[in-house]
Amino acid sequence: MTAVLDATNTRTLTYAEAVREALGQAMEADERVFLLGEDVGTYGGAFGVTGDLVHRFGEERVRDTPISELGIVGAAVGAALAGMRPIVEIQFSDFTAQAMDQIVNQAAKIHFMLGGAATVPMVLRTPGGSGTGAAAQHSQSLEAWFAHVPGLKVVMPATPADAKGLLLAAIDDPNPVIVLEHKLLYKQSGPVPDGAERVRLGETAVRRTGGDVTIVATGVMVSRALEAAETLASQGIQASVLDPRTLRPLDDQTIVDSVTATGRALLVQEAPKTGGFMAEIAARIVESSAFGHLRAPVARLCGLDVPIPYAPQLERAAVPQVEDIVREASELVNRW
Amino acid sequence: MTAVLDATNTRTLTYAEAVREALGQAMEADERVFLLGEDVGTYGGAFGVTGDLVHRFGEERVRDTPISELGIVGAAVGAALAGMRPIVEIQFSDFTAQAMDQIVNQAAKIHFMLGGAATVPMVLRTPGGSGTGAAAQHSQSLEAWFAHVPGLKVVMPATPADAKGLLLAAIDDPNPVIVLEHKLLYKQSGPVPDGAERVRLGETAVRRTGGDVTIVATGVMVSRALEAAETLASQGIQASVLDPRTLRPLDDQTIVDSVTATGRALLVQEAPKTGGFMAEIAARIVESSAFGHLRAPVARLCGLDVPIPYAPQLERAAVPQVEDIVREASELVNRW
Amino acid sequence: MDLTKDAAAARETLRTMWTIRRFEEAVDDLFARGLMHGTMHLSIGQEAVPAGACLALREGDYITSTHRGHGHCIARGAELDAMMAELLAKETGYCRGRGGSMHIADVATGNLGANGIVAGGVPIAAGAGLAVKLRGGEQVVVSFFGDGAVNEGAWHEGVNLAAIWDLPVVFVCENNHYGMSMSVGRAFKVQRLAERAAAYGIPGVTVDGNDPQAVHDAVSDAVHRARAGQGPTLVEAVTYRWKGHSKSDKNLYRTREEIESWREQDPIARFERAVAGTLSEVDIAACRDEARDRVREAIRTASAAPDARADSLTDAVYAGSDR
Amino acid sequence: MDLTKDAAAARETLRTMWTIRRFEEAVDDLFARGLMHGTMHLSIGQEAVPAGACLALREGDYITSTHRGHGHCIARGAELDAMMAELLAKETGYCRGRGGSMHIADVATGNLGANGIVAGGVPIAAGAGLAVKLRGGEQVVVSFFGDGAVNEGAWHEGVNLAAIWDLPVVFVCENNHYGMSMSVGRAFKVQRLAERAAAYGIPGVTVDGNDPQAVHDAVSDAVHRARAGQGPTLVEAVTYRWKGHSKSDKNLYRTREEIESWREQDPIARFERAVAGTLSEVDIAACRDEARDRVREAIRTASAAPDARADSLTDAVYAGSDR
Ligand SMILES: Cc1ncc(C[n+]2csc(CCOP(=O)(O)OP(=O)(O)O)c2C)c(N)n1
Ligand SMILES: Cc1ncc(C[n+]2csc(CCOP(=O)(O)OP(=O)(O)O)c2C)c(N)n1
Ligand SMILES: [Mg+2]
Ligand SMILES: [Mg+2]
Repeated sequence: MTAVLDATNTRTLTYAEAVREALGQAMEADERVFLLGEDVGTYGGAFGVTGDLVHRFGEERVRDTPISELGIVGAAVGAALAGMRPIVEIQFSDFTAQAMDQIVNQAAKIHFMLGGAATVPMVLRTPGGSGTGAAAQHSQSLEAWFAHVPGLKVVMPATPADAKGLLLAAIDDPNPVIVLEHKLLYKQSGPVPDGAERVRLGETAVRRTGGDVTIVATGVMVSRALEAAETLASQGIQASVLDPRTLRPLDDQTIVDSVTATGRALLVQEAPKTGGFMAEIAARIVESSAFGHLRAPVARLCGLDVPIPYAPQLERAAVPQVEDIVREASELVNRW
Repeated sequence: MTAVLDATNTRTLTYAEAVREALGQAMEADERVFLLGEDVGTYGGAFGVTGDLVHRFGEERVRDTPISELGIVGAAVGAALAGMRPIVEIQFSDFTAQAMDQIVNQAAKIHFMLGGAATVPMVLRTPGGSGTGAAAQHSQSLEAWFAHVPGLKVVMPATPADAKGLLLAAIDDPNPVIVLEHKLLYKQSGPVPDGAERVRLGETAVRRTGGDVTIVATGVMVSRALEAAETLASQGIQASVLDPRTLRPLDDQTIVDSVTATGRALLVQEAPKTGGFMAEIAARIVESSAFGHLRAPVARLCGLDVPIPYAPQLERAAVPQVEDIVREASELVNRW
Repeated sequence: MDLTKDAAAARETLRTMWTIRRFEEAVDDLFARGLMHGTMHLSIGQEAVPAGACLALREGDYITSTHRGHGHCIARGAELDAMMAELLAKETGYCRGRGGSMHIADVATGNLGANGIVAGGVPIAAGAGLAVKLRGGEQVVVSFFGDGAVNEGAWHEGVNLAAIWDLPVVFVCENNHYGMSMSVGRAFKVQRLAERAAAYGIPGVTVDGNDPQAVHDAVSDAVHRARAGQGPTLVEAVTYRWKGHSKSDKNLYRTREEIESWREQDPIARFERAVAGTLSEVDIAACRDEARDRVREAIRTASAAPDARADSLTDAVYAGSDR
Repeated sequence: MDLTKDAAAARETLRTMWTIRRFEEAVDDLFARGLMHGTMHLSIGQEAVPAGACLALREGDYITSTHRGHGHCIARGAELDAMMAELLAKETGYCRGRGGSMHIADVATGNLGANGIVAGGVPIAAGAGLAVKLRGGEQVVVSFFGDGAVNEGAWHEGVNLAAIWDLPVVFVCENNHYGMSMSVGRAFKVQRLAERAAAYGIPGVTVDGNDPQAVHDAVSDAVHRARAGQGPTLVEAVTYRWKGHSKSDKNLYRTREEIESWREQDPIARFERAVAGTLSEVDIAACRDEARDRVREAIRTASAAPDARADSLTDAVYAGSDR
């Protein structure tokens, strides 16, 4: 399902390294591309993602900023309008709250509001998610906000290869693209092509195929779903695992096809359940032709409707774990 | 279904007047209650809602602020923490984008983050919606953002009586409550009790009962759904019309009960479809016991996935109109 | 440049101010007659600021504008009929009827957009300045905003970025004494908003915003500094808005006398008196007539144009991939 | 008050500084040994600021704190065991294990919360000040924040609100030269951050943040003004953070020499020298020991407490209705 066609050489990289490689390749290929954000230079990024890029491209193009998220994103909007290809890093996705005006009221709408006379080709990269003990203001999963905004594209890479390929596609895109990375994934490794192959936005990846239940998962939940699927297989339950990868535009057809085949859908996200993006996927499924093929109610397994707590045992309880996925999926299959 | 039990006297007021009456009564009853916002004083509010309150309560308690939404909401958070009951007006709900940090990262989370040691009893009132030619940055319907945030309560009054009663309940509430009013409703009239009767948060109102289809609608779509229901009735289709009134907490049981009875659900919102709150309602329905009673796929009728355009004919095309509701509902009933 | 002594400059300044005035009077009238939709923010009385400021710019330079942006758009050289068509919700409007007054812009003249968000254009201007700097260009960005915008966080952050990076941006504050109903006296504890420049380590200057010459001089100096790589400047132009903030304004927060006293300082009448030695009565009348005629013609052309089409709304949200 | 001459004050100041130091050293150690979760921002080297500032406050006064907030919490009189329990994710912690280091607060002592959001507490402080003013109270609010916070929009908006409404707020900037890796020299074009006060029409003063006396004097003056209804003040306390920004910091952005030179200006050692005429060696050692013992005791008590319970998470999100 990936658009990577001729990846000549594939190495093992971490997700963070894959992001860095994409940034470096994009900057090499196009001098309009530059990075800005808090501590992206010498510090190498709060999560070490930009790393040594400042040494390769200099402080002008790998630009440390003061702590002013609204200003930084606004500066990216202006630079994009004036012909550049800025890539903003926001240290934690929680701080996009500071910049929502420039993201939503400006970047997302300018192309439309100006009747197509201008474009805002910018990328905003930012890590979401819990699991590091950083508590309620540093652990949110806010993809549903962005996915609700016409004019934005929203990407959630779940593997190192996608972290690279989707980011390269996002940088190419003439629209503002929000790339939601995940803190816990940064250190995960996987095969990554060394070339600058793009992974097209808007294609759901089928990570695993099984006939009993379709598990749709995003972000860090993709690897948990795959792990759960192995356990389920050992129990005789065959699960398909689908990773939408881009929430906007959403390739819902691949999801509908899978659910049509399995008749059961388990939708897994880290974000709190109420109003989360999996509600949208649930709605798409029941609006679609898959409706007539459903053998069970559509089930969501999501984060609790709570802010992320600090204590490790509480933090763990607040979001789906592998065993929760196993339990819900087998319940779905065994009961219906 | 409303909690108004002994409304001794009921007069006809506009929605804006009803809001103002609630504000006045709350300020009279409790000196901790005060208002702050841009132009809420002498100007009387951008939509005239606060009107003459500054003359009744003075400039200290009806406090004009500079144009600084983040600061204003933050000031409300601080005042609430220090024992007051602030009510903030944000002129257009679009400008909550400026204040998202204080709304989401502060107000919503402080009670939880501090282990219950503090509360943030504040209300944020703000009008959403299109229909006035104010274009993309002044016409959004952002309820889905807030409804996704644990720690917030979210209210969307659709009638003058609810505008008053729900606001009074919101002011009582020890939690931060977002009250999303609607520009087009401000001038609509309806019966309003003169006493300070509360309408409890978290109770879906059944505005009309019919056995063929359940129409769930929010905000300005409630009156459109009721109008559509009349037309449908003349075509022999009996619709129930449900108004959730509070999205968080959501009384989904009343919705589930109605859909169980009718077997068909049409969910109508003004906000763009993708990621909107009606996705959540669709998911709740198909997760519930109503699933087995569904005679048709759950259908959503929503705003187009576009920023709101300026031109009147475009603006009208961007969000559901009465005739669209009639068409979708009769299609749902006739086809399934 | 002495706008009052140089006949060509005098004519251009006068023509620009009259065009803004006549355009907005026409808009006011169309609106009152129910022929125009939405809301309008008119800059009548403030024409000297865009006229004086934009004369300091070259082709290729950028501006960011505001909700009260007709004047900036016109002063930068936009076509009146495409502007009028936009306000009349026509397919031929600058934004194809999708933006209206609050988003009007002629991108071809470097106008990056009016903005419905107070101070929304300020960080955007810094970003455009950053683009220029990264490319090693000589362009300059003028960011217009009102007094009310100066208290927004976006303003603070945008100005600071421009300051620390020495970006070629000129911040032009149109201090018309009020942000909606909030007077500068109530919203600020400083006397002059230009005092805030010091907080960012950049020069700040306050000028008579009803005098195009004063505005022009200050903005020219600032543009010169910016082009020379010396960074941004804050120019505060003190002026007054004659009309209500928008259509919902009952003017309860200011007195008739105050409004009257400022009408007596009409920037156009003042400038006509100032150029009396340079331009003849006939010349001056010609400027006036030309403005009137251009606006009339714009209304005619725009009115005849097709209405904006609702059929391709969703296609218009995203730009097509360019690679 | 002369903190070096008054024996009781000298003792209290020293004890507070040592308690902060010992508490944070213990936390650093627990963290390094994998016994503590999450991330930590230590204020070692900066103890003179909270110690000097909080001594100027009374019961009933409020503070807002930051991500680097242990010192403020301690200086305001919080219980060490409830603090330690919070960091150790215990049910007996101030936040019942839900907040951790970045949200630590003893609300009973007027601490409205540490804050994981840079500048998040600044508008909140203005709001608390507004509450005091509306009630006609005499309380004061001290808002602590770092140099980096001063470039946030929230800071600008919060300070301006306090200024125009003459709110009883003291803004205390802990200028430790860096916001994470961003030096003040790169993030600002002003020399002293206190210069920014003028933009809001309020007094601004820069003091030696490694001298509790200097901090105390400046904050006391500001508190006095605030209580007298004369509005806010910006106090910039220049200091230095010895440790990395947080656990992920490799200190690439500053030199060993720079760190060393600031360690030589250790505020505690300096203060011990300054009080040598007032307190005996024994007295000073007693302060030190007391701090060490209290921290040890806190670790013991906290370690023995039950872990935070995951069973009532969703109930904890909303406060119950109080009417
Ligand atoms: C962020 C934001 N807050 C509030 C508004 C509503 N509003 C529109 S214009 C205006 C006043 C702006 O004042 P100023 O900046 O002085 O410009 P002027 O209208 O005087 O030209 C306000 C409050 C807005 N459009 N955007
Ligand atoms: C809004 C926001 N942006 C960024 C961060 C990440 N961050 C946490 S602390 C910090 C540096 C703060 O610097 P300063 O205000 O000087 O305080 P210090 O850490 O030096 O005490 C940064 C960038 C944050 N927590 N909140
Ligand atoms: Mg103004
Ligand atoms: Mg600092």
